[in-house]
Amino acid sequence: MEHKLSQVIEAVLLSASRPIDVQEIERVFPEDEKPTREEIRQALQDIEEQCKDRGVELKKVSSGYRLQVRQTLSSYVAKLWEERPQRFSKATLETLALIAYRQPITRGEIEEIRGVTIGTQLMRGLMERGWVKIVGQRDVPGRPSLYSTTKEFLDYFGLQHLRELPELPDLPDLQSLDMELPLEADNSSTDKEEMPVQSLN
Amino acid sequence: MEHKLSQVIEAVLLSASRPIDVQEIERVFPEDEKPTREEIRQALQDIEEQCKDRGVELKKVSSGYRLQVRQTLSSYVAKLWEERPQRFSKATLETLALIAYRQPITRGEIEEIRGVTIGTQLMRGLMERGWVKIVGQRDVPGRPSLYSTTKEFLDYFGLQHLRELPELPDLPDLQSLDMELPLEADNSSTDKEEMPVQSLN
Amino acid sequence: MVDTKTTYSLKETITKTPHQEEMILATVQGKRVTALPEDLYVPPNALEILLDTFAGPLDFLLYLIRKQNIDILDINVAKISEQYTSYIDLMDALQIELAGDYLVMAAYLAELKSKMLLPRPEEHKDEEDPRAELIRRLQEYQRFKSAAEKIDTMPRIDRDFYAAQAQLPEFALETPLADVPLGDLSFALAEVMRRVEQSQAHLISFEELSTRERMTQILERMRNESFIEFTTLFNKEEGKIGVVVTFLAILELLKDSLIEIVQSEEFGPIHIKGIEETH
Repeated sequence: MEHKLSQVIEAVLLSASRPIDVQEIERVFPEDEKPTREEIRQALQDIEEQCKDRGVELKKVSSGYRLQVRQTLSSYVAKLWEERPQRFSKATLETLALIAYRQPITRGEIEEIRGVTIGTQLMRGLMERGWVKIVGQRDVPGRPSLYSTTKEFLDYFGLQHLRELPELPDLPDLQSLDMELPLEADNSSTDKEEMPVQSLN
Repeated sequence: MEHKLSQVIEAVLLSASRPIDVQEIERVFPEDEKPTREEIRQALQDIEEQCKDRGVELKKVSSGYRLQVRQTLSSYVAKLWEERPQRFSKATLETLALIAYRQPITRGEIEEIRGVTIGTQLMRGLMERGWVKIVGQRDVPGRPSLYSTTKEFLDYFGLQHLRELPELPDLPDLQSLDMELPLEADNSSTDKEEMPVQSLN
Repeated sequence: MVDTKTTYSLKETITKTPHQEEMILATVQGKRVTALPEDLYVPPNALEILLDTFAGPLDFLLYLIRKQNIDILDINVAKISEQYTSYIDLMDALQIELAGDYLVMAAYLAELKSKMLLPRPEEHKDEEDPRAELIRRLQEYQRFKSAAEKIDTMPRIDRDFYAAQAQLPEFALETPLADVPLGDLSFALAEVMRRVEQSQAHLISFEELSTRERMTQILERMRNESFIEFTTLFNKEEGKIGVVVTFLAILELLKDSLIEIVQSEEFGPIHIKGIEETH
């Protein structure tokens, strides 16, 4: 193997948005270079050691390992979010709405309905805000995460239950709303021109 | 300061869902412990150095610095990645190319070169992704919007400047017309005109 | 020459209609077309694919030119125009819906062709070759087509490289983030649903939302307890409706393969558990 085991594991941990367990780490390696569980555990220990001097630390939680920003650094991180009161884009709102009304739902399913791909950043933004969380993984290849809304989401909107969300208006009424949307001005467009989520299956 | 500067910066970079620039790093520090820009740059260099042995690397992109998984480790990470890689239609890519190389440009100008009407959905998709924005209106009748690419567009491709984009090919000369056959690599000597379907996937 | 095999199978497809020796495929310029033009015989679905494959008429023209293996500057407008038009007619005959852009190009080519056919008066001999504009357009388009292809192969995030992110520490925000009125949220969804054609489920009822909420609650609980006794999922205080909602939620989760229901012995307690990963 051209890379050190600990490098691969660090890469895996820092690219996943959830805790990763030893079996999952094992699976990222092709057959002919699979490390033993013992080697993986050793590499995890090495990472823990290396982190001593860094801004993150290795944490073991119930569903696996994750690299986490040191709690003692939280005040700096918080500043980063304070500085930028982010307004939610239309894309974010639509995604949030789909999660609220269709939970639990995978990113792929959201993309399918919206017909537009969703950036990782968008999902992360919703999670950072505490409105959306991962509640599980769908048992299909790739094990996509299932997203749901949180209590904080309901709190924010002053709701006790999801069923208190407004019922969706009927379709006909919505046609008339087109006029108000500046981007909707041109309805002559063909659907072909949308940035398609190409079906890969 | 109880933490090393490089620790704080690493924490900030790993907790943001976007690239972070030097000014933003500066701002996360309270007044009484603000480092100088020079110190921040030095710390960034330290981080870059430390990363040599790690699974991530520091990249400077258009809107700031980003820690990203070493590209040589992508194959491992891809196995874990739950999302389908995004694919873009020819229409989207051509439109994007025109905006990137000819900005600021109007929709009409894009349509003229592409020979195709551009759907609202396509432009909306590009803007929603944050890759394209309206930067003004051309001062002609109808005042059409002028589109340009954004920093996020460059970030997405890991670039710092527009000039890092591949060079726009010259007007093709006769012999070297590189017309990639969309349907198949046609090596047959016959002049048959039928459109091969078999090779389409 | 035409590949006879292809032609044969094509004919089969087209003339499937019984008792019809010669099917009229199309009426082109007053002439009834009963056989497809030999030099462009294409399986019908290839034409549908064609429209998805090419980014537009210029892309398609470039393809035709390349097929002829000729120089773009040496383009025979009459020939290319005829070929292009034949395709268009064919698609029309096969009732393949064609984008207007392709028709506009057909008209443009026809105009060009007629200009080429007309003898140019002596005094206009110095004028530009009528083909020049088309060639320029094709060349210009070709540049950006190549650029688009290059952009497509450029390394990009989430495909060729990945941003590194760590779990956030806990922190309280002092300044609240931007406000989102509830109306915006439902408006946003309504907007999505409007875009989803043929979606019968655009009206989401309160009952459905209760069930979905309960599904989320069960999934959450299963993050901590991987094995839950069935009866503990129900809460008497919620009354009959609560029981029904919980039961529906369990059925939904089961349907989505998100949980399993297990019973270790006959008449023994029923448990639900998360789907185990298969290693």
